[in-house]
Amino acid sequence: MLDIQELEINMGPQHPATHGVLRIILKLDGEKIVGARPVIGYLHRGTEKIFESQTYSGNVPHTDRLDYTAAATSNHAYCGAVEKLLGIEVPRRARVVRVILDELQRIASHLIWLGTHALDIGAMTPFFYNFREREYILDLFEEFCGARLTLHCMKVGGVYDDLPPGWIEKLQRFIEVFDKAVWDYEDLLTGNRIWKQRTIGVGVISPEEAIDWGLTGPPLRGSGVKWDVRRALPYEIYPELEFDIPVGRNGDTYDRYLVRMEEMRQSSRILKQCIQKLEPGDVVAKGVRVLRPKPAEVYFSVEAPKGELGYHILSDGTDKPHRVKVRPPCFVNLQVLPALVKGHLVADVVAVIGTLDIVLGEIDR
Amino acid sequence: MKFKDLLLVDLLLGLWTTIKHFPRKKFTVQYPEKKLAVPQRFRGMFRLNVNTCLGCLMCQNACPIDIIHMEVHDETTPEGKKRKVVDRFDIDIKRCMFCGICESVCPNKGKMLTLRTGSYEWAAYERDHALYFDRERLTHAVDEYWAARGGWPEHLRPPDAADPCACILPPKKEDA
Amino acid sequence: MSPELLSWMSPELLNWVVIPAVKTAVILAIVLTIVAYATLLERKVLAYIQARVGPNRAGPKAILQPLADGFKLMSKEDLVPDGAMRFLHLLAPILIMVPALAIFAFIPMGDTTTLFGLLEEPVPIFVADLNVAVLFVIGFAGLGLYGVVLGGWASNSKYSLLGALRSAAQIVSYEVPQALALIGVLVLAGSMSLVRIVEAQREMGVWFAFPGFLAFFIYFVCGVAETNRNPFDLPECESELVNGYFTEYSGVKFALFYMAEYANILVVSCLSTILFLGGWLPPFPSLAVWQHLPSLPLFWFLAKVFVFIFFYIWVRATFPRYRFDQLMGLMWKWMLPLALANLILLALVKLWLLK
Amino acid sequence: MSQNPPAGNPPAPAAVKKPGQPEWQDAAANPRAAALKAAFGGRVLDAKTYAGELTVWVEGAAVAEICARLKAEGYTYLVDIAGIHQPKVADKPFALSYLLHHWDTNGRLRLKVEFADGVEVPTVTGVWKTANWMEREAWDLLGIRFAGHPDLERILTWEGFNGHPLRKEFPIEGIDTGAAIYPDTYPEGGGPVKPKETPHA
Repeated sequence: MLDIQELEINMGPQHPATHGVLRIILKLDGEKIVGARPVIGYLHRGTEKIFESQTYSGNVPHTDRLDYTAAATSNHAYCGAVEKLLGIEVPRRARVVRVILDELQRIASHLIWLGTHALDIGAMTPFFYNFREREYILDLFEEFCGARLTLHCMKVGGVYDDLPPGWIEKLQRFIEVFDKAVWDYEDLLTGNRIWKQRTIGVGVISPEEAIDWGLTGPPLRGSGVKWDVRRALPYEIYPELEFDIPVGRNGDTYDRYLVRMEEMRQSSRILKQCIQKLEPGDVVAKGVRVLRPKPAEVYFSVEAPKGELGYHILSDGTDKPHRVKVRPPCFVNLQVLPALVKGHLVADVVAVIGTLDIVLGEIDR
Repeated sequence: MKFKDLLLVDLLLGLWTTIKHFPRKKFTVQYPEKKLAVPQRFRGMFRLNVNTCLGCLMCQNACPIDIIHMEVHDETTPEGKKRKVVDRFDIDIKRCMFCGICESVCPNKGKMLTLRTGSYEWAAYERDHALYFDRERLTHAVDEYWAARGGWPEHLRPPDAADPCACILPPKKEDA
Repeated sequence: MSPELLSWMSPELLNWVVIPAVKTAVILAIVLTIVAYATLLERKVLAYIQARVGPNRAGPKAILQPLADGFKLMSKEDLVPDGAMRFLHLLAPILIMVPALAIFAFIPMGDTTTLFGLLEEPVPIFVADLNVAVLFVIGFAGLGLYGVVLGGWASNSKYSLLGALRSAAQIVSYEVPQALALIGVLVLAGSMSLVRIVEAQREMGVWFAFPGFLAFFIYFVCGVAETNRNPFDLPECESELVNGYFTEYSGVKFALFYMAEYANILVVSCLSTILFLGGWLPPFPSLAVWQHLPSLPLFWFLAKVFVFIFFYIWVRATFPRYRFDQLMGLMWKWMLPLALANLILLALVKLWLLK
Repeated sequence: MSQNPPAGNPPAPAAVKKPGQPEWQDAAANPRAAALKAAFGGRVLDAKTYAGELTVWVEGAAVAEICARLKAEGYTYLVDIAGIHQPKVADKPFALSYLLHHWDTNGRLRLKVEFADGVEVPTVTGVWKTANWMEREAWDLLGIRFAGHPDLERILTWEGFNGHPLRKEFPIEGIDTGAAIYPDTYPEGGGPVKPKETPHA
């Protein structure tokens, strides 16, 4: 008799579409996936252990290295947690600047996502257009804090520095350029029949399942759940800002794509409002020098581009945290991958990985 | 299936979008020939001014990855003032992540240890030796870097950089 | 060239061996040069579309880039994976390259030339004018599949194997509508000789692309699939199968696969030019204005081929990739009925309109 | 590098009193905590708030049961499970922090479980699917075992790794697992790394 065997294939850790060093053990029946098991940890650097050996303010640059495509929101979540722990009041101007940085970072991160996602599905040109626009953002970051990727742009009690002269004008110019450039991406992808065929109905997850799997960010909103940390548990000046939370309808890859595209527009809208709200003032809280909190436990989360990014800090009365637990959105979102790809074809795996928008630096910590 | 779909409008729109960019100005910069201007706050290589260093060890203690190694000793100046003299100031650049914390905790702000030197072309073949900076290299390397490139750019020039011999290293403990 | 120089040869030897051999060498040289520069063209056009400059280091305007690529690939180690079938692993790139080049024997790049008066009597610019050339071309194009499948199978890699399997399925899918589209042209021209097809377009005074618009479209789409290019580059798609059937190839063998892809593009472009765009004929060849202008067969031919290759690159820069099952669906559910309808349409056109 | 403070847990007299730092407050009167206390009695140990966050200490063996009930009450989203090693607490050196989110009120609740080394905590994977990897992570990094977990394997370190890196006794320099090809040790007190001797030279 013929012996029928499932083909077991190792996708990764070195594979063009796994966005880093993710490894997925796929079980294939022909090209159909009967089982998938993500294997992570290839980028594990023991960041949480390092956190325990450094001072509260010395940890901030380490948070850059978790989600290296969105360092500003990582900084924000950590600094916010420490401020909550110590009851530090952040000056008004610093809050506005933080929101500006967050939203710029959200656009930058979504641009990377869009470029790589489209590249996975075979459209190579959006990648370059996205990176062109992202380059403007990185230039803005560089001018603000001196680094492009691992920013260290915030510190406990405020932001790295005040905005340099002329920065706001450059930001306004970027918003103008960006609002036009988004239409290029839409023209290339949104209506394209191949793009639609590749994404509609792929990786569908219902809202109930999405909540049960703990999805946050665009994967959750793509399923139609209108939930965003910026609205649900507001922080900084988000309650004053007007923006919409885009939600999908079907919970498939295409809806998640549309959600992120709309989020970029909303971020640009927030940026415009923030420029109006910017007033002169301090950018760092006064008297934040040596941080030595009493034993306590706090959790603070922000809406990172990938979802809810939280820092859980336990202090023990010394100047070093007792335990810092990161709640990375990618780690939780990736978990759902086997459920999303089962029954689909190999080509859909890359589409689903792309739509989850994972960053292995954050997953493996 | 709508009639519009049969006309391949979506595909033609994509083709138009790409060809639109064909004659446009290119975005990339041809690196060795052209270089982008570095903003003032760019965190580049360290520059040390030993003369103004207080020897307070703040940067060493603040470094999140413990790559600054310092040794200081006390000395009395001829005027009878006590001061600290830095014998050793080593930075293990190859492990540095250029977070700028050492610069921001420095009490002698902007004069002693600065990262805002705008220099970034520090590639080396020997990572073990070329990327370990001791006191002498930290003091002179950035000045030499800019001297080889026609002098400091105006917006980056530190106040003491006008005179290239401004930083004369104080004697080490064993020399004295 | 004086006839005395060649007088020691018998006319049979001259006509059947020497002249074809010389022509073959010349055409091979032209084809390989075009193939080499097609790689450069692709990189440059992609770069320009993507707001970047592309290769510009090897020589002025990167004119030496293909040479540099070639030297680089040839100096690479030839790796054969563990457990691969060495013979088949070697055979596959040859099997894919040879048919791609062999097709050029039947492709007329022009009617006749005197090489600017160098030759006394005009010589046809093709090696052979076969009366069943279209059949040969389809057959040889199908042979290239063996290279892909063997290459994927002999590599002892699961990604390569999947690529090979996809390729086999894909070729079965697209060859049917492609052949049907070609039959439409044959109906219009009434011949299978490629030279004769161009002549027929001259006689009709219009390129076949106009009456056979559907056939042209189908042939183009299938041609993209035949050359494994985006949006149908499933056998070698980089983001899923890590280059598919040639994942495990390096050095000269990889270069052969790579060149075969461009040779195939050239084949499809040349064939579309001949079948639908009037080969070496100027646009609307029956217009009187062409009588007063010098006929530039090679120019027209190469210009049309260039437009085609450009279009290929343009398409690659624009579209996402189809999925395996969607490609099959497209071919069987859309292209095949369309091709059949087109065949009937062209037959009717031929019957009543072009009597 | 060791940062373990001396045993005995003094109240850190050197601590700078920040005017703004919040204090722990007893939350027995909190309606959510009171409801839990009423439902589970002695298995709910304590309830406090800090900076507006409600923390409820519960018994380890009851956590799955309490979670299931809370989920039915609207806590459908499990935000995070944080494993904690607290060697200073002699009898209960390990702790788990479950952070729950109420979907309708956007309220959050932290369940805290403290237990001795080697005690198995019932898994909550049956309550929330998302708990799977979080519990695997706690097992991998801290060595906390979960009773009834379907797939309790290492997740961030590799299979066969010896030790649990986030325990306080685990050295921050790492351990010699035999896996490192290049022992990248830096000289004591800094200095350039000496070029390694190659075996063939």
